[in-house]
Amino acid sequence: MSTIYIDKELCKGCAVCVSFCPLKLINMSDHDVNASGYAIAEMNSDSCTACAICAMMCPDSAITVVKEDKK
Amino acid sequence: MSTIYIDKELCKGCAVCVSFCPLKLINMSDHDVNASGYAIAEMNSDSCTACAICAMMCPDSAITVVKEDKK
Amino acid sequence: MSVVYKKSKMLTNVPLNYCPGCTHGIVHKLVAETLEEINAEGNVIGIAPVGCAVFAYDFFNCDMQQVAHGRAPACATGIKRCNPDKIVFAYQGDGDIASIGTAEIVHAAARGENFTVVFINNAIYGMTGGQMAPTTLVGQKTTTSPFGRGKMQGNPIKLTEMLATLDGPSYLARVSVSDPANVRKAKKAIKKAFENQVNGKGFSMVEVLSTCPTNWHMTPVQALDFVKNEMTKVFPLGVYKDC
Amino acid sequence: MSVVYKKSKMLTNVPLNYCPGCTHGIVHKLVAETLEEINAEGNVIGIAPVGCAVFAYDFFNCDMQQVAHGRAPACATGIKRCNPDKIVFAYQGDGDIASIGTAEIVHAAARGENFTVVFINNAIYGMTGGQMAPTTLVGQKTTTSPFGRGKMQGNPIKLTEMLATLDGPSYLARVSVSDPANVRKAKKAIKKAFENQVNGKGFSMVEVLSTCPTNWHMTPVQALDFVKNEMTKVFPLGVYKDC
Amino acid sequence: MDKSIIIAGFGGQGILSLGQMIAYGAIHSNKEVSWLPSYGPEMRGGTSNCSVVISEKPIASPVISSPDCLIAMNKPSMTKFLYSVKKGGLVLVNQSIINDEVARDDVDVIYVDTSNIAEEAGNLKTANIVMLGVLVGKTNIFTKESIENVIGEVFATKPKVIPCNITAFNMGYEIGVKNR
Amino acid sequence: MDKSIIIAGFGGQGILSLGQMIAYGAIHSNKEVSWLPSYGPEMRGGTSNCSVVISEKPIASPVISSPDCLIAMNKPSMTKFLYSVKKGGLVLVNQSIINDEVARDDVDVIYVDTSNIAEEAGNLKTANIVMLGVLVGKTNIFTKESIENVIGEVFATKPKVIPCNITAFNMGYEIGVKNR
Amino acid sequence: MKVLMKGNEAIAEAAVRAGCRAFFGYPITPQNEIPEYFSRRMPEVGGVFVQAESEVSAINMVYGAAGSGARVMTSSSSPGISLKQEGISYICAAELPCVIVNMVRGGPGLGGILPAQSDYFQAVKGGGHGDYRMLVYGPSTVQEAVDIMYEAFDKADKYRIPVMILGDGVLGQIMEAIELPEMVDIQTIPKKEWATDGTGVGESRRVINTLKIKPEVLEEVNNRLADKYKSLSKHEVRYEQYRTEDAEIIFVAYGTVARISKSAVDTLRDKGIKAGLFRPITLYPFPSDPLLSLSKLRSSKKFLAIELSMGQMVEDVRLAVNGNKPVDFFGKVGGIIITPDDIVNYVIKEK
Amino acid sequence: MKVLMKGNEAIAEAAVRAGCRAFFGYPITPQNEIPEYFSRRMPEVGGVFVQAESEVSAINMVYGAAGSGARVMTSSSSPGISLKQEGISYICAAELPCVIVNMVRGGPGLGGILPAQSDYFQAVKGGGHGDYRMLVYGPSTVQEAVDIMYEAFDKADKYRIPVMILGDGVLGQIMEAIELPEMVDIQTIPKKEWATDGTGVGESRRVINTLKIKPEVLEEVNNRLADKYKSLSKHEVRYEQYRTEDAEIIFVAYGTVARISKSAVDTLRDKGIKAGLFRPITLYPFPSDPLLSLSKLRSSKKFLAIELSMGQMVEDVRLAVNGNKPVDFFGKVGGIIITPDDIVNYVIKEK
Ligand SMILES: Cc1ncc(C[n+]2csc(CCOP(=O)(O)OP(=O)(O)O)c2C)c(N)n1
Ligand SMILES: Cc1ncc(C[n+]2csc(CCOP(=O)(O)OP(=O)(O)O)c2C)c(N)n1
Ligand code: SF4
Ligand code: SF4
Ligand code: SF4
Ligand code: SF4
Ligand code: SF4
Ligand code: SF4
Ligand SMILES: [Mg+2]
Ligand SMILES: [Mg+2]
Repeated sequence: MSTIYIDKELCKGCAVCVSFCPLKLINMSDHDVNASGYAIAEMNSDSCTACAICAMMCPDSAITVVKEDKK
Repeated sequence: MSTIYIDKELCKGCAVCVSFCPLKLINMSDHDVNASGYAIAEMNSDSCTACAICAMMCPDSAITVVKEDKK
Repeated sequence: MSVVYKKSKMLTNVPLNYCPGCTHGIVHKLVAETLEEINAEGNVIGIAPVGCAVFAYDFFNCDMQQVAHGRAPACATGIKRCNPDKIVFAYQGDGDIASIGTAEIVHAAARGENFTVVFINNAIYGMTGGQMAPTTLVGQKTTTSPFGRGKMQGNPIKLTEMLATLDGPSYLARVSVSDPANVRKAKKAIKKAFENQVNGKGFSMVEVLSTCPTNWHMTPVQALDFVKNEMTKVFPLGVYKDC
Repeated sequence: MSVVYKKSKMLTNVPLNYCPGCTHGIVHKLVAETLEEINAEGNVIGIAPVGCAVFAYDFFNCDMQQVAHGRAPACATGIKRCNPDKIVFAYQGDGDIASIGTAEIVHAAARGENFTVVFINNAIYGMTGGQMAPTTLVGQKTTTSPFGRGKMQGNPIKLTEMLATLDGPSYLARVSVSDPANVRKAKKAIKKAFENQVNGKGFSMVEVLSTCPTNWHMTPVQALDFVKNEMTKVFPLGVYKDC
Repeated sequence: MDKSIIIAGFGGQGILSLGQMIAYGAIHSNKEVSWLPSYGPEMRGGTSNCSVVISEKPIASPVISSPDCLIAMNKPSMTKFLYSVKKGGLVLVNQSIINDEVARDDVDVIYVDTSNIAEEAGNLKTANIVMLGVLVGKTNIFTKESIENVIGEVFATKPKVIPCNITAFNMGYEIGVKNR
Repeated sequence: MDKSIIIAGFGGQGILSLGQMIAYGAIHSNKEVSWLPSYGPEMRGGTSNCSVVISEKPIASPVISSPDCLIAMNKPSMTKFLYSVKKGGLVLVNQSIINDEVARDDVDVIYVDTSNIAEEAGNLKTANIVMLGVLVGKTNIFTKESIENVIGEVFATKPKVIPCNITAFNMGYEIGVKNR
Repeated sequence: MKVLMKGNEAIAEAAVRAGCRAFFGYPITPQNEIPEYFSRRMPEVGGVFVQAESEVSAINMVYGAAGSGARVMTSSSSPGISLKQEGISYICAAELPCVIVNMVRGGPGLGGILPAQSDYFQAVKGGGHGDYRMLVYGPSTVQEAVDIMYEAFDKADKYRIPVMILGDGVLGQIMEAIELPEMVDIQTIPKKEWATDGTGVGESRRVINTLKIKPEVLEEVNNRLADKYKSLSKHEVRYEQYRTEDAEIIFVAYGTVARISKSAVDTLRDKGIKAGLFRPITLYPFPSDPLLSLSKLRSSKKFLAIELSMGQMVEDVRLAVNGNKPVDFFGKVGGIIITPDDIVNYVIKEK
Repeated sequence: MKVLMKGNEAIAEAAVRAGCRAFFGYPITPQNEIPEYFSRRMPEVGGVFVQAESEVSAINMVYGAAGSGARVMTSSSSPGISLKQEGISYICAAELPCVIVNMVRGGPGLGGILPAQSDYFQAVKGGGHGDYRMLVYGPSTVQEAVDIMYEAFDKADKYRIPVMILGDGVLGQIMEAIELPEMVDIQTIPKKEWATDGTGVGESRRVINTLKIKPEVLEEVNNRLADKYKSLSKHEVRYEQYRTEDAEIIFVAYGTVARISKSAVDTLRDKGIKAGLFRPITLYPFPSDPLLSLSKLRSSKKFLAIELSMGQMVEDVRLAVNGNKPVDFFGKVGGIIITPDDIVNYVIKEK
């Protein structure tokens, strides 16, 4: 199963990933704030295709994308 | 009779007028030197047409062109 | 499981200090990824401008110089002439490159200096708090054009078009990072600009239309839309020179 | 008897101190005659550059300022903004306008400042004894390009073409004074550049291909031929902007 | 005697304007005052603070090494400034986002749940005014009456928000008085 | 004793190189020497001059207020420098273009028709070398023998012109000797 | 009633009220509020605001405007002021009146943006080339800055000299309650006959020029400038003394540091130490004579120059005191502001 | 055998022999022979010559080149050096080694092109912003200029500091017979580990940076610089004394003026007046201690600073002498060179 990992401390809560994920799999947390005080983005699904669009658009390189290897 | 007057002290002997007078009426003096040491240009004819080309090309505004008024 | 995308190793571990959603960060990534792809690690000298990207000296994982406002092309000339085998790049903002540093970029381009310039056009002075830039759009409000950029403040300068009149440059392009498709194109252009240097082709510059959500008083996503809908009208994307 | 041609009253009685045959003198005349024809006497502020024409403050029969090397367009901006009803012109050499003063001319043009610039392109630094200028031709020998301008010294900058990419300027033309026909055209262009100012049309500049017999090591007449045969090849004459 | 106050928090919390309102209030009470912000790029997305000094006579130093009072609107500010507060000084803590207790017992502390009170006053943005109220209620640094002038001046261009700001101030003021 | 010489004339008269040749000659005679040109835009089409100081010991001042010797190649130079020459000093006058007599009787004057002599020597451009010859012949400022070295050095890239220059020098030298 | 204003904005408003109708500048922290204020304010009064392409350009716009008779100013901070050095030298040579504000920040290089006083030498000795001086003020409160700005344009016109206001980040950023002076009626400002206003022809031509190719002429210019500077020293020196009459240790400090030093004087007096403060208000001309007099008092034992620098003004203090008493130096540089306690502790430690 | 060389060309050749392989400059009289010489010479030794678009650009090319480890220099004259002030401040802040030649001409403004010494303050006090210094030499003969140039690059590298050679038109234009030093083998020049030569990654990354946004860091930088300047004062002071042992009147002069003053000393001695000359060779660090010692001699009655300026170095003389003896000033400015007779007459008149 492919997914993304968001580095909580790198994320600045800009919501750019949220806006560009073609499947709208990311949302802004309404409770989670990091040490710098930013409300952060979180992954909310398991249907990620590892298209990496979110990561490519993330200005802070906060997103790592992993893909399930084909067997 | 039209003619030109060359201000001896303004002339720097560059020979530009000599080169551009369509009738080749001007020449460089081989004896006359002005206070700055320049060999100067002189008018050598009375067939000037007052075309003012020499004056227009003279970088030092040394040439005044006069024309005989038509009667 | 394999990693499809992660932070480039040509970026350091230091978190970027740009405002949330500022696309300086995207461009940093593209430059870093390019350096990685052309195997430049351990062979690069970068130049940080005066502007929001001044801190770039903390972010790129290579030797870095920070130079006076607008003078990056002069600095790069000094470096590259003395180190012709190294990859040298300057990263500059619009105020830096197209205002105070106009003479430096024009002449580096005219000389055809063999380095790469990445020019971030965000139509504003970000670092100093939102003053008018040479690229500010007509009508755009800034702290020094409070009634909108008007007649007496002149028209935006199109630096890329201007440099395209010179014989020196080898590659000049304008790209944007307003959406994934454009980010991909931007990456290609930046890569080409670096490859040109490797191949000794001379001066290459990529202008990137970029955002400043903070001083535009927009959300990051609104700002990306503004780039797409407004900025590209005034600053058409494309390759302006390639030889 | 009537006088067909005499020294313009917009020139003072001070003899010009240019070298014999230097066409700075011709251009001075054209500017002076234009000022006379547009009845600007008593309403003009001129700016002398740093370069051979620095002494222009002694030659033009109007109020004059002499300003730092390359900064005439900035100075003119200061004057004209504070004196919008006066005719303001800057007279600059190629080193002055296209090297050290690149930023100033680009931005005055971009702002569309309502003054007139006369730009003397003689492809060399005359005043300082013949060093390479930004407009020096490829292959041309100067005291700082002793083996001829080569690859590492870049290509000549075509300032007029460069400024034509900007929205600000209203009139941009390149003329020459290599022969009577061209002098007449030059006069027309200069006159237009001043009339534009009178009509509030904004920035106008005329580039004049000019000679430097002394530092080109030619006779004045040879130098005029060089302009005609060599310089105009690299710097094509014409109107580059007119709106 | 001089009164020195440091106000600190996140960029968006109205730190600088809170300081300015204190300054205006002082002027309305015919006192001398200085207001000095932190400035520069570090404000970008980060913290913000300002120093206010109020005095009967011309202010010598606008720079505060140890304030009489600290208004801490977020945690980093608390950490940064707490130990500089004078012995016996006052610390106002924005309880809404600072969970910890103040680790000093030689200062007077008031915990204020600014967000809740502001919401009650009808506008979440009045959290800073709540703190102003607390400060004035506690210290009488300027008279309650002049607040209308101050708020009127600051919000001259947005008269609509004046009433809820005054409510917020009053609610804070009560807390201040209670903690005298 | 120091020997100070001012050489002055039009731009094209080889003023600076005449000065340099004197300087080279002095070095060949193991003396200290300084050569200082006038410089700047006034050289443009105008006059040119240089100051040469020769001494047994290191030269303190390369600037000459009153020279021991003036070589005046044109009239304006004569006017400019004549009265600065030391009493009892030497003035070499380029008679070819200076018609006037020297209006001082407390200096030693030699009139030299440089153009004619140079023409005789086979090259109009050697007028300055003629003057060099006169100077050396008159003052023995350096030995006649070293002139070959000097001219060889200066015209290293144009060996063809060396002979006529040496001829010109010798013709001048004779005049100098005659006027001792 | 007094108004609460930021130093930078108060300075800009004072300039407008003094008749300044042209501003040319370029953004740099910590003085951005000055150009920003003018960009809003100049249109209201029919004045000129231009954001120049650089500081180099800005100072040359000032040159042009001043040369043609305008009341004109520019402002910047340290690196930007360095770029203006050639232009300032030209302005002094051409004897043009204008006002230049430097809100000094920490240096050298890009440095920091916090307050500093490390451009003192540049301001008073002449950072550009040639022998020239400006009239330099170091105000220590917003009110004083406002009052000085208001006068600065008159002084500039009177002496045909650039006037520099040497402030720092604190002065620019602080808000204080101030009284603003009245708006000058610009019609009442005397016409400058020497200015190139465009009307010159023939005999009446005016030339603003700094090229003096003939050495005698250049010598004459420099002598005239020297006379002007002498006249400044005679008429324009300003300073404040605070509890110096019987002081044993006399602080010398200007600007923001002076007000901090004043606090320290009081604290030390409370502790029984006889401290006093000598505060130069004009940094050029430096108030050397009154300092010399103080150094001759029997009561004065030593001087302490206090600066946000590694020691610059201290040289002028030493030159004034001329060996009569020891002159020490206490300074910080980098943006950490000296506090009254720092000074008090230093004095007690050194005692 | 000695060769006859123009000062400007000799300086350029000495630089090449010292291992300088990069020159960036812009034309200006009276130093044009320097860039012109390099334009011919650099190709021969595989070095870099770039005629920059301006002095501002040239100094920033120097910054880049120096930062990446090159032996590099630039040269200019007064107005051009003013334009370099921001860059020089950056170079000092980044602690980069380089050599800068200023062939001073008359100022202020465009001024004249004849010799002057009126950029002394700019050179030694810091014309740019912030607390910084350069190592400044004022050679008085072509041979001395050559020797100093040759050493300058080593000093620059050793201290990571710009070295300025303060000459004037005479020094640049004069031809004298000189001995040229040997060509340094550039392989033997120590590698600069701190330089951004491009090999850095991760831990080994090198950063040339002058932004110190944290005040503590900026303070640290300034303290480190101050230590460096102290070390210069300890190790690099150079001066010459001429007949000062028993002198009653001691001239203090540098550069071209010093050799002229030396003539005057001899003439005065011949007339029975006990004159002597103290000649600073380093202008920063200024040789204050030896001057102080002279001022304490019973024999010395007074000092006379002689400069081609309105009086700049004289302040450093006064600071050194510290009131022990009177310090007078004699100067000319504008390009008219002081002659030995001028000095002699002045001394006799003032006696
Ligand atoms: C000589 C000088 N002038 C001005 C400044 C102040 N300054 C810092 S950054 C900046 C402009 C930044 O704008 P831009 O280049 O567009 O970069 P951005 O911050 O928008 O990325 C200015 C004017 C300076 N540091 N140095
Ligand atoms: C800041 C500065 N840099 C350099 C110079 C020296 N300088 C005087 S004129 C000149 C160039 C002149 O060339 P150009 O502008 O082409 O005019 P021209 O003499 O050819 O007419 C230079 C570099 C100067 N005076 N000021
Ligand atoms: S990788 Fe693609 S699908 Fe997965 S979260 Fe990111 S944008 Fe959405
Ligand atoms: S784009 Fe990056 S920084 Fe922005 S919200 Fe998403 S993960 Fe966070
Ligand atoms: S006016 Fe015409 S015809 Fe007469 S001399 Fe001049 S060029 Fe010749
Ligand atoms: S063109 Fe003018 S200056 Fe030249 S020779 Fe003719 S008259 Fe004389
Ligand atoms: S101020 Fe603008 S350009 Fe600078 S970091 Fe913030 S958003 Fe980006
Ligand atoms: S040097 Fe050249 S440009 Fe200058 S006056 Fe002489 S010929 Fe004309
Ligand atoms: Mg920008
Ligand atoms: Mg030219």
